[in-house]
Amino acid sequence: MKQRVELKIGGFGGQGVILAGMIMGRGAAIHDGLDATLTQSFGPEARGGACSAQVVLSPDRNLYPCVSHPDILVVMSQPAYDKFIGEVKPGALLLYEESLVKPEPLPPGVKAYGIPATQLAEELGRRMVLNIVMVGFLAALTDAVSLEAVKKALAESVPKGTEKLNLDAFQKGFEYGRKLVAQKK
Amino acid sequence: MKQRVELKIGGFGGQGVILAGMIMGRGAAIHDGLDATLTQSFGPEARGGACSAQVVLSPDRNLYPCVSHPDILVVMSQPAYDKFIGEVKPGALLLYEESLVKPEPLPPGVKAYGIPATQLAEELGRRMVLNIVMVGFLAALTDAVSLEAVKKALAESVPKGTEKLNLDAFQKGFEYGRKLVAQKK
Amino acid sequence: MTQPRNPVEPFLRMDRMPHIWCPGCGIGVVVNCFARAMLESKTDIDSVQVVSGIGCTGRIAGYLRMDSYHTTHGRAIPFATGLKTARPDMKVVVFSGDGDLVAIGGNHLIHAARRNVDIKVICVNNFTYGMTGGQVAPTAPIESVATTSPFGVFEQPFNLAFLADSAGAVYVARWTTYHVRQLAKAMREVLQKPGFCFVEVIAPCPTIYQRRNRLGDALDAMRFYKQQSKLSEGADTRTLDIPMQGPIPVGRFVNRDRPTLLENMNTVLGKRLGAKFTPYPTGVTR
Amino acid sequence: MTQPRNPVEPFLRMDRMPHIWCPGCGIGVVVNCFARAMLESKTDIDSVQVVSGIGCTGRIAGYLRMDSYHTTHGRAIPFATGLKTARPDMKVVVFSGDGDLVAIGGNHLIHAARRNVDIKVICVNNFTYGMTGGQVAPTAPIESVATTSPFGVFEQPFNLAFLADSAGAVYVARWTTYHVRQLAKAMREVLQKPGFCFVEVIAPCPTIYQRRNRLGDALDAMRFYKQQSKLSEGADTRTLDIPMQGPIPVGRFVNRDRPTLLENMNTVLGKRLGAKFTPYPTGVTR
Amino acid sequence: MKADPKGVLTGTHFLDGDHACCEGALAAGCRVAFGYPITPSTEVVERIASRLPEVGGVFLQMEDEIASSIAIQGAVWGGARSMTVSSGPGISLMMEHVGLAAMTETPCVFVNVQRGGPSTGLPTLPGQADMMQARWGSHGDYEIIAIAPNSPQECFDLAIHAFNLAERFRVPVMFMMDESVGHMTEKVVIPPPDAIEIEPRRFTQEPPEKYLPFAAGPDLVPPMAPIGKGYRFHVTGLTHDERGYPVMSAEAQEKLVHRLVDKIRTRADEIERSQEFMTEDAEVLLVAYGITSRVVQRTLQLARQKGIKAGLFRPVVVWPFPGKRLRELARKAKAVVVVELNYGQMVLEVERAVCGAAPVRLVPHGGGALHDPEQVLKVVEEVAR
Amino acid sequence: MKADPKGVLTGTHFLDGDHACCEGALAAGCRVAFGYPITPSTEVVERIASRLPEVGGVFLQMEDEIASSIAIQGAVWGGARSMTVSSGPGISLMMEHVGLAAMTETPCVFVNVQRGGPSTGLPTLPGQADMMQARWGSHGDYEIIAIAPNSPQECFDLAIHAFNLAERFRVPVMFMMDESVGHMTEKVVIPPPDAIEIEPRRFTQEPPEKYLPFAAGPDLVPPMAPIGKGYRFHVTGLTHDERGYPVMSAEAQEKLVHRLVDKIRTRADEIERSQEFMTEDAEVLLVAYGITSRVVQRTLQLARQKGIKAGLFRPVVVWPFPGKRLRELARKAKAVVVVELNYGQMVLEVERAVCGAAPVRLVPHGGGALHDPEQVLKVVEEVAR
Amino acid sequence: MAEKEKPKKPKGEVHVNREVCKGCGFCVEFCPSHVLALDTAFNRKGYHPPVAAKPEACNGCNLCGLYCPDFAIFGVRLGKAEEDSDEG
Amino acid sequence: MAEKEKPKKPKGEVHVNREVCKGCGFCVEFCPSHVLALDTAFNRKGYHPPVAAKPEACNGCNLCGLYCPDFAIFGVRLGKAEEDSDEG
Ligand SMILES: Cc1ncc(C[n+]2csc(CCOP(=O)(O)OP(=O)(O)O)c2C)c(N)n1
Ligand SMILES: Cc1ncc(C[n+]2csc(CCOP(=O)(O)OP(=O)(O)O)c2C)c(N)n1
Ligand code: SF4
Ligand code: SF4
Ligand code: SF4
Ligand code: SF4
Repeated sequence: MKQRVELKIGGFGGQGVILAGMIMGRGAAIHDGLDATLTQSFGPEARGGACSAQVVLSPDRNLYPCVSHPDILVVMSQPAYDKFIGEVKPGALLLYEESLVKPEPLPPGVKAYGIPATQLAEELGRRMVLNIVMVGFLAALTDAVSLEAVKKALAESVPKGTEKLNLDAFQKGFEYGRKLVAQKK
Repeated sequence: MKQRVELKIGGFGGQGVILAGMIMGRGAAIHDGLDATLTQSFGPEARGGACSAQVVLSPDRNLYPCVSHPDILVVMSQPAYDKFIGEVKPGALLLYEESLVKPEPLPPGVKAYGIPATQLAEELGRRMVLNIVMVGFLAALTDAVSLEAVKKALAESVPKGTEKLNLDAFQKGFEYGRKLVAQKK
Repeated sequence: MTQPRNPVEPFLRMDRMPHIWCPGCGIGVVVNCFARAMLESKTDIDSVQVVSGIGCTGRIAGYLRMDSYHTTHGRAIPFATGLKTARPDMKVVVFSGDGDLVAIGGNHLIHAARRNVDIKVICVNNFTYGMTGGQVAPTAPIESVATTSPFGVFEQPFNLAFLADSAGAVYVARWTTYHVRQLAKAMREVLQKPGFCFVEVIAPCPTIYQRRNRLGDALDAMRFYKQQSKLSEGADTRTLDIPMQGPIPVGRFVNRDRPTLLENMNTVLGKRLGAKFTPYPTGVTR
Repeated sequence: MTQPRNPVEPFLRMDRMPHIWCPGCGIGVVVNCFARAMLESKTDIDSVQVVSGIGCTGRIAGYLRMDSYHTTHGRAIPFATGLKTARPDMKVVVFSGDGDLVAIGGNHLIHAARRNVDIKVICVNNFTYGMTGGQVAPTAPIESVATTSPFGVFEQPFNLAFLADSAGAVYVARWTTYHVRQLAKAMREVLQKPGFCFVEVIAPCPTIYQRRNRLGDALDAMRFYKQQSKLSEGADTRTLDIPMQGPIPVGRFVNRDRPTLLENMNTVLGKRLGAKFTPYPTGVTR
Repeated sequence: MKADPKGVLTGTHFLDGDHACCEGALAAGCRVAFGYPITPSTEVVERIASRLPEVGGVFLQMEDEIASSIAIQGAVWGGARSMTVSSGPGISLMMEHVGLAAMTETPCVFVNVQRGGPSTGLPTLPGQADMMQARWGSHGDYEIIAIAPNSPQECFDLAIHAFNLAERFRVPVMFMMDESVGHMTEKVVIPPPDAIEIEPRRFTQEPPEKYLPFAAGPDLVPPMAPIGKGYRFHVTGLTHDERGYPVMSAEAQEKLVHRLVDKIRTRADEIERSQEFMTEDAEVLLVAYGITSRVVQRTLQLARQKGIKAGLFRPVVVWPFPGKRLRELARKAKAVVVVELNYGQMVLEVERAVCGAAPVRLVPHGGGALHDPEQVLKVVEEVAR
Repeated sequence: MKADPKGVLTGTHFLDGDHACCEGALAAGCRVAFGYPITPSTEVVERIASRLPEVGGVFLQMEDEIASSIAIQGAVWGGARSMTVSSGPGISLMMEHVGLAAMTETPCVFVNVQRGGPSTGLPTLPGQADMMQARWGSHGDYEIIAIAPNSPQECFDLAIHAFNLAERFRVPVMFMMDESVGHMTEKVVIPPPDAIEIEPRRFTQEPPEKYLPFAAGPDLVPPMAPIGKGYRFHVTGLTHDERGYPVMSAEAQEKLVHRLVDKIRTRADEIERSQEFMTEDAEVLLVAYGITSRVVQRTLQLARQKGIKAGLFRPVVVWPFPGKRLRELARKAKAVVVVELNYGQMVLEVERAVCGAAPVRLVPHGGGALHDPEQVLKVVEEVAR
Repeated sequence: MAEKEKPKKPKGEVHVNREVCKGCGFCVEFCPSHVLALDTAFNRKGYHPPVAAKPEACNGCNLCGLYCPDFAIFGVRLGKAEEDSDEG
Repeated sequence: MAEKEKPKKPKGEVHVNREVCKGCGFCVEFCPSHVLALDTAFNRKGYHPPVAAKPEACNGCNLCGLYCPDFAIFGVRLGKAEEDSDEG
């Protein structure tokens, strides 16, 4: 990693947005030796509405902790899309949950990739792991954090006993993403 | 009255020191048209030990409220004498309860007058009015506050129903004082 | 035919909906029951003042379209006391959570009950601190899990009905959010009853309490209330403990008469001051 | 023969005598009884920690020659809770007034009792605020006179024994300063008893309470206690109101066993955490 | 508006400051009060407890200061004028509710009869060490008004002023007495009711459907609404919009809290009040407030007797601090000497105001007694050299 | 003294500031803690509640903040290191007991995770508006130490420092976090126990009969005594003499309280800690602390990119305020720009310190979000002109 | 919003504010006449609101309204003007 | 301080610290053997302390000591070494 990357993950409270951010941040900070700062928008929003996790990744000491213009935006709800899409950098990467988000209007230059993450999660029998599917998808589409690192962080961050389920979810998202990239290429 | 007079009354808590000061101050302020400030040393001392009331009397607005060097010191207990005698102005007037206070050592130049106020009060059947006897005595020996004014203030300051008793006590002290003055002359 | 309106709407600040309460949270049910009680008792909406402390339940004041006060954590009762003292003609109703009223606010509760301040306290008991995310409440059953007792609560909880009774409340009842009609009736009763009244409402907190203790969702809680509530009208309040997922004694336990604080004041001052004293309005007609 | 010494002296800071209490004040009697209890139970003076709040009674901490803490008004109990938690091997005794413990401090009292914190609370009840000169206390009888209720108190007072009992105290007794032997015995008992113990001592405040209410001097109060006390051992605590100058029910009312807070903690945490958990010392041997 | 005659004890009295303060409150229309005893403020509540039943009011001694400090706010919303009274420890307990009153713009008065601190300190002896607490004791940004009387007469007069300012600005007013002024007895002249000007509560003229409870005009102070009249307003200590509804955003915060501080800061000129003694030619400028301003009067006399051109600047309203005028005076002075019963509180404000225009010297005193005017004189002599 | 390994979670973690603060406390030897939940500090007590049973300690959630803030003091006298944690409203409730700790010289730590205020304000959003309260919130004269960390790593490191300073000076230490730093997750490296220096409690060497509990040597800090060992000391919040006995006099007050403030004021050099960034040649001197100091780093970059010689002075220990160094820097600057999440608090201290040496400009912000570095830049550009 | 078809003699009518509903299911569970069922479709917030599966059975008792924590449903009596039933 | 005369076989002895006494009279009133009476003379603080009017009757039970709020009096048993009676 050469320079600062700003990642924002948005969704409803309860969708596991923070955990997703935590996995990315942890992967970067603990396993990739990067400097990573995770911040979160907290509050009544966490009970519905647009809630978000922001991760700043940088190769050296990251002093300014805020995400003002995300390089990568991941959204799992329409309100999150509506609220955050205006902030992205020109040419940013947008990942979204297809069945929950219509990425419209899409700012010019933004590269958008959708995934039916809810459906993929439901295939695993646990709608709850939607966020992990998104993390897998994210890992497939960017190398801001190494695959290794994300996987390790994932295993460390989820409740004991759910590692397998979560890794499966990750894998689903990851594979879907890889396929998509392959297609696009 | 031409100039500021500082009066200090000391005794045990419970002897009615503050009330005595109140009567003098009230007489001066309300009935003699003087400026009068009553301050009190308050606190655990009020439960024994040396407790005191200070009254500053002055013909015009009395800004500085403290008594640092009394012109007149009235004491009803030995600890009060011991504690306060050092503060008096040269040539000050000292009034003391004879059976409770030995005015020794007496600073040179201080004019001292004793009164068996406890005994006089007991003659009225209420040891409690000792303080009022002292007020009468004080009224006899100084004209810092007019006799009229002190009497009025006295009547206004004591509990309803006790006016007569208190006026009697005042009178006893006053007469004792007058006699003493006459004798000395 | 005009579009029918939800009968609860006149009591709500519809411009603030949707509210912040979670899906299946019992607090909304309590609001319904209160609106129902107001309707049924034909109480003038402007004769009622609503006071809350801080917490999920404390947000009730913000959703009721009435003169309403969202005060500080634990202090709804003394605020209400001040309000009632200034305006005895008003009915003052306090809505707040068990943490608010009995943890930080416990002293105000017992003193107001002792004095018989003429206010009505509706305490939503969800066995936890909802707003701050599930810490141990003074009602939390032993061995239930709370974020600040992650290995199980180890303090004996209060039996709120007993506490209110022993402090002197003149009306003490407990219902669950399953008992909507009974709850509405209790609220109707306290709106009419002079003195310190205490109504405890057991309510589901699916997001925090149910989830953390693996007790299912809100509907599971409501079913549980339906099955496990034990009607205990008039019961000795000492017997009203609520065991962890055990049976919940419900009912009206206390309904006695005692002069209110202001009535007592008038009596005592009248005695001492006689004709000199003009009785202060009490807001009570007996 | 050496000059005999007052047996109470080893327990007192003699360098601080005379104390500030008024002639005939009952607080000194309570101190005597405590010293007696210490002697009789052969309790190591250094195993006891004394905590007071603010008030005339609160000055006890300053006169007992032991590790002693004169804290803030109303907060002796939570201070004691902290001290006991850090040093469960110590016996922690709280001495304070009824205003301190039950007015401003009421919440701490009921919560500590509920939790069964292993501290001993000796509450000197003189029906008023002595230190500040006679304001209405939560124990002041209706129609008694207080400087802040100059025309007569119009609030129902607490029955402290009932309050302590209903909050969960494991030992509740009430004596007057007339009952020196019984009081010493009660103190001996609570020094031995694990859990939250509450001993109320009715004491004369001649300077303030007696005088303002024209109840004579301290000796009159003591005679009154002698005549009007009604031994009511084991009585239902709800019946223990003290009417203005009416009979005073005295005795040991409650003496039950309940695990202390730290015992409960060990049990619950032990269950959940198993071998991973090292029990915390509780200071209790059963 | 003129004072309600019921509460006005017109006449000439010999009263201590505590009692005079109580009479001031009654004259100002205070009819509901709550308190909890604490030395040396107890006499205020004691007097009000005995006076209110005579004038159709109610005093309740609450279970503690926390309860008192919010009960008054309930009473104020109920339409009453209300106050509570305490000293050091009790005032510290009220801090959360000073913030509540500031945030909800509840006009009310907190009387602090200061004693020696910190902690239990010297309960029966004077101090002036709660001055910064009065301004900063609660969390968050807010502004209050604080007034420091120096005589029983001022305890009466300025208590009325305190209630008036509270109503005019919808802020909590801290009435900063001290043990000395509270327990000092002097002549207090209480004028007839029609000579007492009372600031009426600023009620809205709008009908309920048009009323926005927290929308302020150019004076930055929103009008209140009566209760029980269909206004159905909502009051919250959360950050709120003009409707009074909670809004959790930096924008709402900026709009609300900025107004709350600005309504005092931008209108400070209307609030500030100070006295000057012999400042025209003052080379040594003494600064003192409350009881200490009277002690320093003596120093002033002594200094002038010695030919030192000393003057005294006395803030009467201490918060907002009259810094502008002070700076003007300081520019002409050789030195500024601050005399206060603490180890340095308002002197910090003086230093800021003077901003290097003259050296600032503190004459500290831990409290428990008043300054000795001769000691202060020594400092004056030193700096005058 | 080295840290007790039991409490030290040596390793590299990804922790938020609240959790890191808790780990710092555990590393510092805190084994007994009391608290009451409040956003955004709750995570500290939650973590400590789950961690303490593992390390042989106890956490109790008390009935309120008042109880928590005095229970810790009971625990400290019992020999423990202890802390409590809260935010705005809860901290306001603790003010009486901050004063008690100062007066009784009880070493303890109050963690304040600041949120938007005043009153209930913005519970879930950041603010830095309790800075003056930290210093002045209790009645009477006293001094505390306050520290403002700006990252989770500092929440860990400086929490240890806070406990150490508390022990060294026997004062309450206010640990001034904020919502932003509390809820921000970063890498936190926890060193091995033997790399963590712990200030041991300063116990007396004297036998009981010679021990004077409140007699201090030249360092002005008296040693403590263990309980239950025959020392039979007395602790009171009243003004007391060296034996710890109450003495109600101005002399006792002067002796005690003067020492209490002097032990911090005269030893401020030992306590102060600050950071400087590019101050060598700074013409515009930015001043910021806590989270805002990180925001301003960005402004600094931007300013330097634009060729403006800006520098940043960051107080780490905010009270006592490092005024002397600041004045030195200000003398060389064209302007001083203070950036804080409030409407002007530490800026007052900056103004005093700078004392006219350079114009001081505040970039206020009501809280609820952080400053926009570009907005700050605009001000820097303005003053740089 | 009212249910479309009203078969013979319904005594009441139930109204659902679909978008406000949070799908707790209280109304469905506690409707004494078993009128309601949760929809299989989601509303915009992702919840399944109730629909009147047996609208003809509704007696307009408004118990659903009393239970709904989101004020998203209510029943009205038909015919009689806004009567308010109460068995207490 | 001990009383001067000790007539035949006293079982106990009462000691008074005259100057510390505040004259409340508890000891006089509650001495089971009626040993004490208040002095007619004052102490330096103006209180009447107790004197042993019937010293021979003292059994050293120290009940006076238990009652004295000022720690100004106590009784000791004679003969047996500091035994401590307790009937509870
Ligand atoms: C003085 C103070 N302390 C703590 C808080 C934080 N706080 C807000 S709500 C709450 C508890 C809520 O629990 P409860 O009263 O049971 O209500 P619920 O949310 O469960 O309805 C707490 C501790 C606060 N706002 N103020
Ligand atoms: C926070 C606080 N509030 C009030 C006071 C003043 N105060 C000191 S003692 C006391 C009451 C004393 O009454 P009680 O507890 O009954 O004890 P007593 O003096 O009667 O023994 C009060 C109100 C205080 N010191 N601190
Ligand atoms: S957290 Fe619990 S109490 Fe709060 S709104 Fe959600 S369900 Fe209701
Ligand atoms: S005021 Fe009352 S309680 Fe206080 S010392 Fe005197 S008699 Fe005892
Ligand atoms: S009760 Fe209300 S929120 Fe719940 S499912 Fe029915 S309509 Fe929806
Ligand atoms: S109104 Fe009654 S019958 Fe109709 S749907 Fe609602 S609960 Fe069922």
